[in-house]
Amino acid sequence: MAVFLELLVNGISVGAVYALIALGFVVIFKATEVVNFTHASLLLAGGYVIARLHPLIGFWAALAAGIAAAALVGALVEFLILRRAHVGSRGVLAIVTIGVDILLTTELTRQIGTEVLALGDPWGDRVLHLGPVTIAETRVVALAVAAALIVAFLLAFKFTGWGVAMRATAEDAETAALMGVRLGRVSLSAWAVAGALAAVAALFLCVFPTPGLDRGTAAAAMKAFPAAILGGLDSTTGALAGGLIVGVTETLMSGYQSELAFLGRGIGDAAPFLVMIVILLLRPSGLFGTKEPARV
Amino acid sequence: MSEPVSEPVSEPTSEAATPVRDTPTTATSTTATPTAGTPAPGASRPLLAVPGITARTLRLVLWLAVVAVAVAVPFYLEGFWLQAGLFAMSAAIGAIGINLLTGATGQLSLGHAFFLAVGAYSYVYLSTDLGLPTPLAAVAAVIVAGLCGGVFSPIAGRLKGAYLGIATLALIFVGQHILFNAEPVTGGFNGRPVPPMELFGLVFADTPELVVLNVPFGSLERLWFLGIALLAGVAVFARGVLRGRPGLAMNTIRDHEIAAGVMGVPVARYRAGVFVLSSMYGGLAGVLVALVFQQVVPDYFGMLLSLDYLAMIVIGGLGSVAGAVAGAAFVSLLPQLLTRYSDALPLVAEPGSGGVSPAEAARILYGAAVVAVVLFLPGGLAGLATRLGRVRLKELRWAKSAPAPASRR
Amino acid sequence: MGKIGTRAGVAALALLSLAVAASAAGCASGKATGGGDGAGATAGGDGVKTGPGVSATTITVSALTDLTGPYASFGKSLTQAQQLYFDQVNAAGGVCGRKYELVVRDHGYDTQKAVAAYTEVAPKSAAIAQFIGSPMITALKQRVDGDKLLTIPMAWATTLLGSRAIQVTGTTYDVDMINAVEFLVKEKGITSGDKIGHLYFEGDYGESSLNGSKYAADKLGLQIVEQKIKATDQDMSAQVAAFKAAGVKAVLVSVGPRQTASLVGVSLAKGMDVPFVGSNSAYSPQLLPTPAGPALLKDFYYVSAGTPVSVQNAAMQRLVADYQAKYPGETLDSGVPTGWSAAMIVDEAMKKACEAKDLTREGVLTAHRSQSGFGGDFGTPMDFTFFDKPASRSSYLLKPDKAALGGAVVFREAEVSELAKDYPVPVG
Amino acid sequence: MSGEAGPETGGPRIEGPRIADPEETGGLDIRGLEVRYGPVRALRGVHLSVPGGAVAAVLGANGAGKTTLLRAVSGTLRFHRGAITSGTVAFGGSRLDGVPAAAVVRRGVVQVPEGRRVFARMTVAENLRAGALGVPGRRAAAARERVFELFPVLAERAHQRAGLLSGGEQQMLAIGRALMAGPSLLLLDEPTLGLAPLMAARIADTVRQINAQGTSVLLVEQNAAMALALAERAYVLEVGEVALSGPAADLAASDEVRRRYLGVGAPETDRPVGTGPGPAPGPAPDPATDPAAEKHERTRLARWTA
Repeated sequence: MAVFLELLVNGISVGAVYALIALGFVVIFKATEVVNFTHASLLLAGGYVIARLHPLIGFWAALAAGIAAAALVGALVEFLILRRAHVGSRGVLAIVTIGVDILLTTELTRQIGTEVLALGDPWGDRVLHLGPVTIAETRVVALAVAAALIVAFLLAFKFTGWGVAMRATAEDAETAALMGVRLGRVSLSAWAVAGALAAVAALFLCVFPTPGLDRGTAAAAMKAFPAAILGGLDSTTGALAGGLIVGVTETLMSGYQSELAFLGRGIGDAAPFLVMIVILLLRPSGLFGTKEPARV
Repeated sequence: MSEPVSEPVSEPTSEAATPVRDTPTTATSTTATPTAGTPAPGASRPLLAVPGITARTLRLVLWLAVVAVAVAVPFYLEGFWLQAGLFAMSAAIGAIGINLLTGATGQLSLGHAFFLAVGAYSYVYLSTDLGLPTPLAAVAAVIVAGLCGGVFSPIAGRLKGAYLGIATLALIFVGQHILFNAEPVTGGFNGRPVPPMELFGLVFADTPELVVLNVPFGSLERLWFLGIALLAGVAVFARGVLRGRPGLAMNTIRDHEIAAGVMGVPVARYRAGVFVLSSMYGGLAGVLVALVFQQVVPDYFGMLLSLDYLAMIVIGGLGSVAGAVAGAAFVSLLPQLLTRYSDALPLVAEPGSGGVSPAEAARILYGAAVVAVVLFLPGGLAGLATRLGRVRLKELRWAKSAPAPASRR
Repeated sequence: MGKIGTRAGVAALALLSLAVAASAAGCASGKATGGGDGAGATAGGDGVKTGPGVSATTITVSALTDLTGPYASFGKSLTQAQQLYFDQVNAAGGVCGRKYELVVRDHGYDTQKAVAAYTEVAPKSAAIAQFIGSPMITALKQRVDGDKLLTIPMAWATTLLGSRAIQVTGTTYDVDMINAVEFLVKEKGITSGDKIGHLYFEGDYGESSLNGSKYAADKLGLQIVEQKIKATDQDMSAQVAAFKAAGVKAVLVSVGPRQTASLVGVSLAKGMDVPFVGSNSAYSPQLLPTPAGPALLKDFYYVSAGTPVSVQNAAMQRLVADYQAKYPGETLDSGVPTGWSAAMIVDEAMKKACEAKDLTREGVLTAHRSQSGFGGDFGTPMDFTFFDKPASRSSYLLKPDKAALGGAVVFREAEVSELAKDYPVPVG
Repeated sequence: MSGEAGPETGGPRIEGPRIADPEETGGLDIRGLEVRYGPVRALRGVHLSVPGGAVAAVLGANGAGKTTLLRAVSGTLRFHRGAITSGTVAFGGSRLDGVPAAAVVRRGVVQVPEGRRVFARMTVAENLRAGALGVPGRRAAAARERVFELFPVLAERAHQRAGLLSGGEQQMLAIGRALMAGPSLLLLDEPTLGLAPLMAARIADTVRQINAQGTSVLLVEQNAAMALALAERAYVLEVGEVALSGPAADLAASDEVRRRYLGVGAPETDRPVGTGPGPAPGPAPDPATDPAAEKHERTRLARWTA
């Protein structure tokens, strides 16, 4: 039982980080219906700025700079590329974001080179002991931050003009435009927000229990894909739920891999995708996603 | 209100003679801008007098040249180029498949690499373990890939857009898990050696030795012809699909799914069917790439491969066979060219010297190509080629009052 | 062209194709038989038989490396060290009256690029002094064997054994792990009945290692708790939880440096204070400045047949000095001596082949396989006379050290454990 | 009439007196408008004007280009891969063609889209708020008062999800939402489509009321009787061209219009005959599509499905 608890708590804490990444996908998808593969490089960009600046200006200032930088990169990608891409389908735009991601990731990994960069966070490798269970402080913070951000987004979507514009655009972009919503601004702001979220996620992805930022960090963004999808690509609550489900599934499957040997060793990585498929078969728009309206 | 009847409100414009509804001829004339790239014989108006002959002649000369080059290549180029060419051919076959799915039908798939894996591993398993003759094993491998696509098609038919795209990611991760773990079939992380194809007594391997016209014909030279034949066959087939009624239905599903349904296109069946067809193309690409590799290893069939395929069709041109081939050639040859000629290229630094290495330059160029094509070159490389060279030919065809081909994008 | 029907067109096409093909033969393209392709040995002016990659003035040696993928840092060290080696040999007059030329191809840990690069360089190379990536070498193993091209893989899985042309240097991962288990039993108080965790990568690196640890555990009455991960996994919390739950007394580590750092860090933070012993690919000095550094310094060791750069012998000190002079500011990791000694293996084979006046591939292989007591300055002595067993069975135990050059010092001198001596190495 | 024949040779048409110059009255003025969806031309040589404070109606069958006309004004053609290829659209003397949809709203031209298209997942109040996003916040409160006055039912249901409203209520919400931006010109696309006659009459009353408060209205309707009763001036679109135009009362009296749009007269000439591309036979097109854009594809598809 203690093992199960330990794994569960670990899974939830990993899931919080996935949720933060997934939230970035969700914000962009909500506003533009684009699946953003550039998210991996936004992560890398945010993490890189934090890693490079923290020895110079301190952790918190570096964090702020990293968030700002990633937001800027996100906004630039939207403004310089996606806005100008005249393509028929969102699928093609998704492929464009793959192209942008390749560009950015190649350059950023070239900058990072072969180093492993620490982010200079104040939590270090401290852990909290909750009865028989231990959990890294960074992960507790991540969980709190993810929950806070998701609540903040829920409130913002409900009560601010930006949120109403975003929801209106998400539901029906053309009608939103007819109401005077400036779609360009909505999508620009969504990209900037997603960039900022990516930087926050990068922080928690690169601190303890992982050793730091390096060229492989971006790969973790992949795990947030099933999280975002199974929660529902347009749902903030879904991002949290999806992140937690992926985190818990992965951790439990890894932790019990000896018992699950018949599924093959290393099932932890494939498991979230299997869960995702099952959920999509039952609910094609994810757990909390809105059914894609029949639009012609 | 004193003058109840009078002149029409709309004044005739200079284009008044043009009917409102476009006939194919006028549709072309809006896009057709005669350019310098047109071959000389077709460049002048008078040819319209004998449009059929001229157009056919031009096409014939073109294809003649293509075939001649394709046949001559193994006699001149060294193994590196042949292998690069074979990778490009395999990529082209796979890219045609995903272009049917993503380009023509609008279904995003990130799982194409999985079907390549199915094709490659099935070929090995069927020919080695089950002892099927290799050509039969290859055909069966393609069918197995199609079956796998069919198994996934309930999902493919149900999901669309982003959801389908990411659901297909699952194929990659789950697929690789199986490749690594189902050792009796897949050989685990080591993969398995690929038995050479044997067709009408000809073995596609280095032994027994074969010398054709004084040139030693090793496996690559022999495979070259197999690759050309396969590519030509599947390209013609895909072109038929795209230009026929299925292609029209696919495009309608992509552009206006509900309208397609209203018009009686069995949307779900089509989506599933195209998924299966695209999987079979992937499977065939996998068989060819396995024959070239001579050993299948699980690492190869990862997500990067899938992303490469998407980049290919965007760069080449969505929804067209020529686009898929052009994009495949671009994406698979670029890194090899850059690596090979890194010494001579001013912008590319020697590996390890700290500058932009060839591999990085290739990735940057190919990322940039995806972006540039979408921003500046709608229609991709194939669209560019069409604009530069084929305009006249098309016009000639239409001048013959043949029905317009289905819109290809 | 006039009126040409489809049939006529096809006929013309066929004719033209034939004409082109015929002209290919007629004009004797570079590929025509005898044009230098293939293994036809030719005697040079100096009476030395030469094969592909050897001309009257140069010997071309290739490096298929990873400078842009996951092993970029290792690949860079290897490549620079080898460049340094061949430069020095050339400066000293070269070998057999010829200068070395090192052709470097970066495949970025991509199988297709590696296969393509091999196809490009193999016909013009006399040897491959470095080939990174087990999956890549595995994919090409048959061809390398068929090409009789002396190849030094930079991977130590047993699957690479069994080919006359492929020379795995030093120990294989399984031998290292056997030595590691014996070290744990001897010096870390592990006794029969205890459980030992083994965290390993999917793939032949991890699974070769696992073979070794399982063999040793079986012989010593220990129990291995397996945890397999992928290279993309970064956070080892779940694995630590599993190890902790199983009550392991020590952990073997056959993963990448990042995973090692996470594993060791999380274990200590969660109060699982046990010794860790890693394979030689599990550690990188670049981890020491990160927050995981202190944990690694505490009770982590790694096993290697190569000596660390901090070792106090003349050859190593000269290498370090030369390397730092040529590449100031570059990381000095285990790749430097490893790359250097691989280059040396190639060089020795060439020298021996030259003595025999046979620089054909067969000649180089024969020369190489005649050496039974190679090296010693940069690692344990190696025996190249067989190719179905590791060249060495003795490994050093190294320990991270912040102050040391290269971030590691020898903790225990090289030893062959009793078990490793008799261990039947699986081949292929 | 035959689409191929062109207006010069066409059938009967009615001509009213030249209307007042819209530039002087601050109205809408469309000249020589041509719109294409890729290779398909949906509108050609359309001249149309709505003087300030007036109500104008556009009649026509499905596929005649009515919705396209509104899209050209509201700047939403690009959502359907369409573009103005020649001609101008001006409002109050400044050009609207090429102006993004949001900017058109800021110039006082607001469209109520066909099929209402309320934001179903948002509440009524949020829908109204969305309508005011294009204008400064101060004006929103006053505008909301005006909307609630016009449609008291919206005030009652302010916190209900818009998707749960009845069709008529949704239409009210759609109109109310558009009024939140305080438009000088309201573009109404088939506001009575699919509504019960009683509800349609209420909507007509509301349009009259809105107009009385000083907002010009350009009304696109298939319900010709209602449209002609509301409007001062009317235009009949056929296959992308203005076939008839004139004072609404004159059009209502014309045989042609009576026969073809008011359902009076010989039924067999119900539709344009000859080669003109009326709506294709077969299932009804989806309301949100512009049939003109689909036209050529559908004719080919009709073959395909046969």
